[in-house]
Amino acid sequence: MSTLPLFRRPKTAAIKPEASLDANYSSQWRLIYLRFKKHKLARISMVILGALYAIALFAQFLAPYGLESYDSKYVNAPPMMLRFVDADGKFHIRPFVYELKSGRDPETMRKIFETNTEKRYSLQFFAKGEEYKFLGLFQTTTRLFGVEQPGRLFILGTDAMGRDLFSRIVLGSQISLSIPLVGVGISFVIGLIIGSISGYFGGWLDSLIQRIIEIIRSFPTLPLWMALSAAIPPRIPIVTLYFYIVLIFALIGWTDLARVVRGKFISLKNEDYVVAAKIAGVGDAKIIMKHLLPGFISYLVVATTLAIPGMILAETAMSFLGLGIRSPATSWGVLLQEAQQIENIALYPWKLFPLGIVILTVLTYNFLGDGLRDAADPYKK
Amino acid sequence: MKKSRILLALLIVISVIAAGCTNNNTAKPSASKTPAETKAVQETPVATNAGTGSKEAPVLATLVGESKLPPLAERLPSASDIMVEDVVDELGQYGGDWTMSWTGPGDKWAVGMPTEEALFRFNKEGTAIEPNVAKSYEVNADSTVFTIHLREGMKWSDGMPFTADDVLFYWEHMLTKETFGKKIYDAYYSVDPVTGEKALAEVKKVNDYTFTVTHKYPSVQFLERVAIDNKWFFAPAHFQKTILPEFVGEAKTAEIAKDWGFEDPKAFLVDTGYYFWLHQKIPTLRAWVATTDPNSDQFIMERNPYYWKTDSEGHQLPYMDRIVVTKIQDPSQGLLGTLAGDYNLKSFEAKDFTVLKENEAKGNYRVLLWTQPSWTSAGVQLNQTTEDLKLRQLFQDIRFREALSVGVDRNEVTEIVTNGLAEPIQASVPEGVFGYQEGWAQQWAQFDPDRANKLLDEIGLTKRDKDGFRTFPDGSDLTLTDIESSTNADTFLELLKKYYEDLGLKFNVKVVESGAFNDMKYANQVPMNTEAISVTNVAFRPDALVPLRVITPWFGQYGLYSETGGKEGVKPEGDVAQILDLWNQLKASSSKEDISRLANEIYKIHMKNQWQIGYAGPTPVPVAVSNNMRNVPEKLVMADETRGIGQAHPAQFYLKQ
Amino acid sequence: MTTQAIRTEQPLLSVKDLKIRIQMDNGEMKAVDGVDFEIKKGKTLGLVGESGCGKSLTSRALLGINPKECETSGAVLYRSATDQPSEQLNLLSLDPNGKQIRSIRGRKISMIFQEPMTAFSPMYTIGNQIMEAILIHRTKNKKEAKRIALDMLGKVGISDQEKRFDQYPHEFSGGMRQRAMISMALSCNPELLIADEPTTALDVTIQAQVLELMRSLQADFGMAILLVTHDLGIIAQMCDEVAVMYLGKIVEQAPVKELFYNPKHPYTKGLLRSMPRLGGNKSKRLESIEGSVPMPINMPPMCGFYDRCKDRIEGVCNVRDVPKTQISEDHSVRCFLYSDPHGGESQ
Amino acid sequence: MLRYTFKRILLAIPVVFFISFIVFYIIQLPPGDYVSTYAAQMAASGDNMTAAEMDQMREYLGLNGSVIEQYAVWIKKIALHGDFGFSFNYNKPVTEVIKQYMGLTLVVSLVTMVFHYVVAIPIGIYTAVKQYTAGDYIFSGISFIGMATPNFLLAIILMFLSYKWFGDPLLGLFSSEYVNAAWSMDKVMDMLKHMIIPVIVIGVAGTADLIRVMRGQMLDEMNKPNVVTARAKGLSTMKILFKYPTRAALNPIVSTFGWSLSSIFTGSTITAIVLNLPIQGPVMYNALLGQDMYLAGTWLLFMALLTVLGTLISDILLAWLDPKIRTEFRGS
Repeated sequence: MSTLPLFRRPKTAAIKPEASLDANYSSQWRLIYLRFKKHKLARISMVILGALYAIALFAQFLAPYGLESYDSKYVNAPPMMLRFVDADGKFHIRPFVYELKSGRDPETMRKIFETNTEKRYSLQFFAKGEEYKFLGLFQTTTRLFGVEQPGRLFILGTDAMGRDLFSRIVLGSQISLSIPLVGVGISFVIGLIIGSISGYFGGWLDSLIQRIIEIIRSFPTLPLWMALSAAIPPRIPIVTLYFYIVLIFALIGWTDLARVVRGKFISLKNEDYVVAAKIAGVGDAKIIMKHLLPGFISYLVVATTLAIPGMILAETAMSFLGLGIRSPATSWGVLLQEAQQIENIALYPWKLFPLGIVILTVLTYNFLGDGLRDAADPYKK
Repeated sequence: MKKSRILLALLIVISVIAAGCTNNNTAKPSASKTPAETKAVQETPVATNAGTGSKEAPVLATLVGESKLPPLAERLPSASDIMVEDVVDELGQYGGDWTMSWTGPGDKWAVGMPTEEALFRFNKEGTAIEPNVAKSYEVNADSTVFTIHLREGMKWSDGMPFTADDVLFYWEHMLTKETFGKKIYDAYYSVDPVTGEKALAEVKKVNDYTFTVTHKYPSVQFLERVAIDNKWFFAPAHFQKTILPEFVGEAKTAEIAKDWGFEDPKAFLVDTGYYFWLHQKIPTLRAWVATTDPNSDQFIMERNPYYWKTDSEGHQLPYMDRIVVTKIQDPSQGLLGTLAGDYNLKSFEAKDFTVLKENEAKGNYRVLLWTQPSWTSAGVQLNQTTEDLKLRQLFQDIRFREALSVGVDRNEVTEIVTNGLAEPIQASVPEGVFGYQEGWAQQWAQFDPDRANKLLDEIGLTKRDKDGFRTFPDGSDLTLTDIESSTNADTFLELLKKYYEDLGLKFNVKVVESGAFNDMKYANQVPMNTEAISVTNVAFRPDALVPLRVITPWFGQYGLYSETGGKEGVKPEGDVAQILDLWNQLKASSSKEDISRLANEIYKIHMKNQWQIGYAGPTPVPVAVSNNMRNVPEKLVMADETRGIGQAHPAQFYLKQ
Repeated sequence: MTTQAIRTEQPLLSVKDLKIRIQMDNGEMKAVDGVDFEIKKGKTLGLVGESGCGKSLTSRALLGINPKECETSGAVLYRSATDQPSEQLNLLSLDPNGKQIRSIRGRKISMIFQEPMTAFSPMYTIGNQIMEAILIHRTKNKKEAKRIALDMLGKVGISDQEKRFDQYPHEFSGGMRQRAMISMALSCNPELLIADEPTTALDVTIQAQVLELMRSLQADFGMAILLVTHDLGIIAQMCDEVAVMYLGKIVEQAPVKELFYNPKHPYTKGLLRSMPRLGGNKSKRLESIEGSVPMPINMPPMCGFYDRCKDRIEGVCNVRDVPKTQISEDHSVRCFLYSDPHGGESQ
Repeated sequence: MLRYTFKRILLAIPVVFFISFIVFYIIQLPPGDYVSTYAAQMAASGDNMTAAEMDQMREYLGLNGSVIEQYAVWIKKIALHGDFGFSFNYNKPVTEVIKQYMGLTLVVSLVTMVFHYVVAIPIGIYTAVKQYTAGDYIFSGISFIGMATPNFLLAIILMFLSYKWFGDPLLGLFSSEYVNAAWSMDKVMDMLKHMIIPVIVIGVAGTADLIRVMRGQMLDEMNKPNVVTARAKGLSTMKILFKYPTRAALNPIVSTFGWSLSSIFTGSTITAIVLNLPIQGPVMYNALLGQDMYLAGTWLLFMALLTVLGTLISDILLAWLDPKIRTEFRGS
């Protein structure tokens, strides 16, 4: 409701001499930081998100298997237990898994797995696995953990091709966590620029931009996705496809931000200090950059943060409709799309694990956004 | 005002909650069975036992009692002409619904095939035809004159008599005038064995129950081909006369079309002339007749009171009262519905087998495994006429096909793709189906990557690009692109990609919408596709094996060449030309033995060339049948030519009470 | 107006040892720390102090309308002057949301606020908001309530009441709004009106009008007023008695003339010196009190004014709580300058 | 007020027209047209069409012109005869197809929406009043998890659980025996039963957002001086809560109502596909997929109109709910 939540310092601060609290003199961002620190849930969320992004960054190192690693012997294998105590009750310092033997139920053709307690494979750290490029820099075969060869470790079970679900979740995070970030980033920039122009200059330009925004917003997202996906040229590498998807999200997403920015501009541009700057002959660009933007940039950061979870969910929805990324490239949307088949829910429920991660990510982003918003609101106690 | 609104809102919430509660309580004991049970109560007293009780369904008996329907004897054909349908297990009881699902009126054949009544139908083995709507037939020695007898006293579902006039009307005023969007079927042409010239047959009425079809040249396979191409060689003349422009004028037809909800009179005539079983107003000879708008959420067909078949004890068929078809939007809903016992007979894909089997007891159904004449459940066809000439040359090289075949481990494919339900064999005619060849299943079926690489090197694909993929000898990019219209084969293609790329062959998959796929097929833009050949006998239906039209991916533009008489497309050469030659001989031959021999030759050429490469044998078709549904055969070959479930004669299915 | 009369009369309201504590992240804030005063029937008590001294909290505590976070102790004893027989109630002991206290709020004791714009809801008409109190306390009949409200609007000098009645707060000018606020507060003939900085947000001319209005209405209605303000000028105009608050404590309390002519507490003196006077020496700069009010969080026992006091006694003022010293019968002060610094009444 | 509304409507007309063209263009963007879809469908059931047959069909369906020509024909018919064309898939005029699904769509949307508001607003108020209590955490937690779960998966899981526990996955909107039955109390109850999952899935997703907005607004409003004034007047806590903060907090929420206008008429598409609900969303999705372009086009045009109208309604509602703007209009 209030027009200018952040920029205006409390009146009393101006007449208070040095003796008063330091906080009054801290920068806007420091204030936000101080308030944010008090928001416990947001802080925990930030830590979790940080961890998730770290996992995404080091995914190849953390995942015991690569994206294309599969094994027809271990199709639809359930999650395996890391054990410390063996069948004879003996304790082992190093956790281990038993050898997994597979067969088929002759009646239902279901894959059945039995553990062979004769054969143990110990967990190894910095185990040798398939070769990959560490952070895109150098080739290596060292992965954080694995079990002794030829043992297999499927912490969260396997999928229909016998691929390790845990590895796929970890590797899928690279796409799923970055798409929304990049997408929101692009819409942020577009929204900011167009919204600023629209709000600051007003007039016919504003009308035009508003109409355009109205037009874009009038489209139900579904046909827009479909049409844009259809417009993606055939035979493109996964990176390019990824880029297209990001673009689609950004093209749909920027309008919201542009509206917010415009609204803020309109309410701010008649403030005394802006008028004063104008009268003093300050250029438009400088007024926008120096006087207007700082007034609500934090608000935009919050709006942006809160837009991310929507994009994560949108990515899964796109995969559901078969419009997004396709296996063997992996995103959480791809994993959920596989999980949603009735036979998987009925027979192989562990394939729903990725859902947990999606929920966790969406929730933490929401809490983070909430925390930021509370922190950015100076009227909050 | 305000208060009342809040009150209303509150009421709705409470009712929703209340509904939730009551539902949960009542649902526990037997939610899914309720409809069946109420039916049971209603029907039991009049349920028939063999030899005793009424010869007609209680519903109809009631109507007869109320004089709304003539008695049974008047509705059936004359006693000697009644068709007696053999039951699979036992004589049945009347009553109940056959519940199934479809994706809507676009899924016309989901109800079309099981209810179909052809003039001649295939026997249980699918090897020869037998009379169905027709009572009997005679053929002259050189197979040029076919005399066909109809059943006296047989009636359309509205009680009007069915006679030779209906056949002739169809022939004269519909088929030859092409009113319903189909060209005159190939079956009606005979071929001059010398010149290859085609001549249209003549159809003549002999009397009310007899007509003849006369060919200029011998047409040995005429009845089999009619049984596939033009199953119903008749139409209700008394009805068609009221809508065809020839009789009522263009304007009137257009008006009627509007009335029926059709904007376009042509579309109207297609629907009424070809997809007639979907329309309640059109009389049919089928066991069940449409009673609702096919666009509604539930399409219902009810028993035809004039149906002309009985069981051996003279009980008029069908046993079941109705077919109730629920519209679904996703195949998983059909599966879930079956698991919950909502549908009592439905076929599935092989991948659903395990979940169906595990829930047999809970869903109170049994899973039957029917077979299909498919050559493979996981294979690819290489377009022999693909646009890119270098690629075309490669595809035509038999060594390349062998390399692709031996370069893939079939054991892994069957494990992952077919859930262990298929054999790790080559694409080939399955045993028991016409055209089976000894040893074909094992041809190039052994996993041998060394040989594959050797073959590829031999062809000259020795150069590699910077990513290690083979290039053409001139160094240009070599990419195999598979075009798909659905994501069904995703897992298989992922696996294939891995194996092909291990051989150094770059492989891409592109999924397009089915309409676009169709367009691409015509534009010769489909180099590879996973479509599987599935044919009962090439002599009956040549489409997949003989390049006559643009249909099957492997022969690509050869088909267009035949279709346009050589104006467009690619001229067939070598073995493909030989296939066409054999086919022409087959068409003109005058004995069944010749036909068999020639057909077999065609299969042999296919075996030699292996244009379709298969990595797993065919999978069975799981069919979930509710436990109270009886007379469903344990074994059946599901083929389009023999009308799928229709082949099991659904009129004699019954629900045990 | 003799002191004799005042003494013999029962006070309308007496506040005893009122304490308000607020838990903050960095400790406990003693926002109001042991305040005592009495308000007599028909009289005006001024509560004066800088912003943040706890005067607003004190005034709201009387009605129990402070936010939940304020832990309040002490006693607010109220005895109605009109109810017969009247019994004494401790308002603090009542359930702050209960029926009993609500029947007092707006009816016996009502309140007006500093910002008449935000004190009215922008969503409803002025008439609607005035009638609300009347409908609770005086009549259930809407017509009757409207008549009373219109009458009240007239009394506070709003012309064209019928039209004004249906207008929204934003259609009123600041002064008008405050008049409307007063009419709302007085619509149920309260015995005590708490006016929390009633004129701070107004122009000087309007200020005078509003104060004049309050005075005349006080005469008409015979109510007592607790006037909370930071403006000594207003105190001088309006009050019979004054309490000076500093950092949650009343540091000096006296009849208005006594306070102005004989201030005792260094803070009171400072305040008076910082007040512009007509006919004062123009060349002389107005004095101000140096420093600012500290936050009363985790305060050790000491005089809150210690840091700013010119007359502070090192080792005395900053080590102990200051006891109240009775200078005369109706003049008290909290300052070591007037008490025996080494003993006496402080505990 | 009238003039303002009128001006806005005038401005909206070119926008809607422009949108209609874009819509038409977008529908045709994916390769192929209705005829190829139809031919593919036929091919799948063993009926192969020849290229000539396909061309013929294109001709009589009027699909052989350029996009602009087709658009011109279409829009001319709409403008002159109110004829929106016909649906190839349904063999029915477009308007009839839309009519067929409108009733149930509205029922589903409105019940969901009522649920949405009836649940979210009280919870929003509750969690604001009882900030940081167990109740606050429980309600917020549930709604957050609902929001964080992709709709389609939530629907499938609930469906499966319903099957697992009660033996009935509650597919569709009615049990088989009621689909074609006349309306009766039993049918209504059956429908309500089948609406539990959609209401939870669709409702819960938006509810979390709404709860959050409501809670935030309430917290703001509860700290306003007018609440203190009201207390000082002697009003009861409940009365204050509803008359002042709630009323003010509802303003922005009510005004966003216009935004949801278009979704009321579509229903949630993906959820409806998963749950087999006979409502507009899936019908339109299929129309888009199958390039049933007049149906899809009309529908999208309708959506665009509703969105523009919804924006207008939102703006008017906002103005109307804010006495400040309202009185300005009254004055002028």
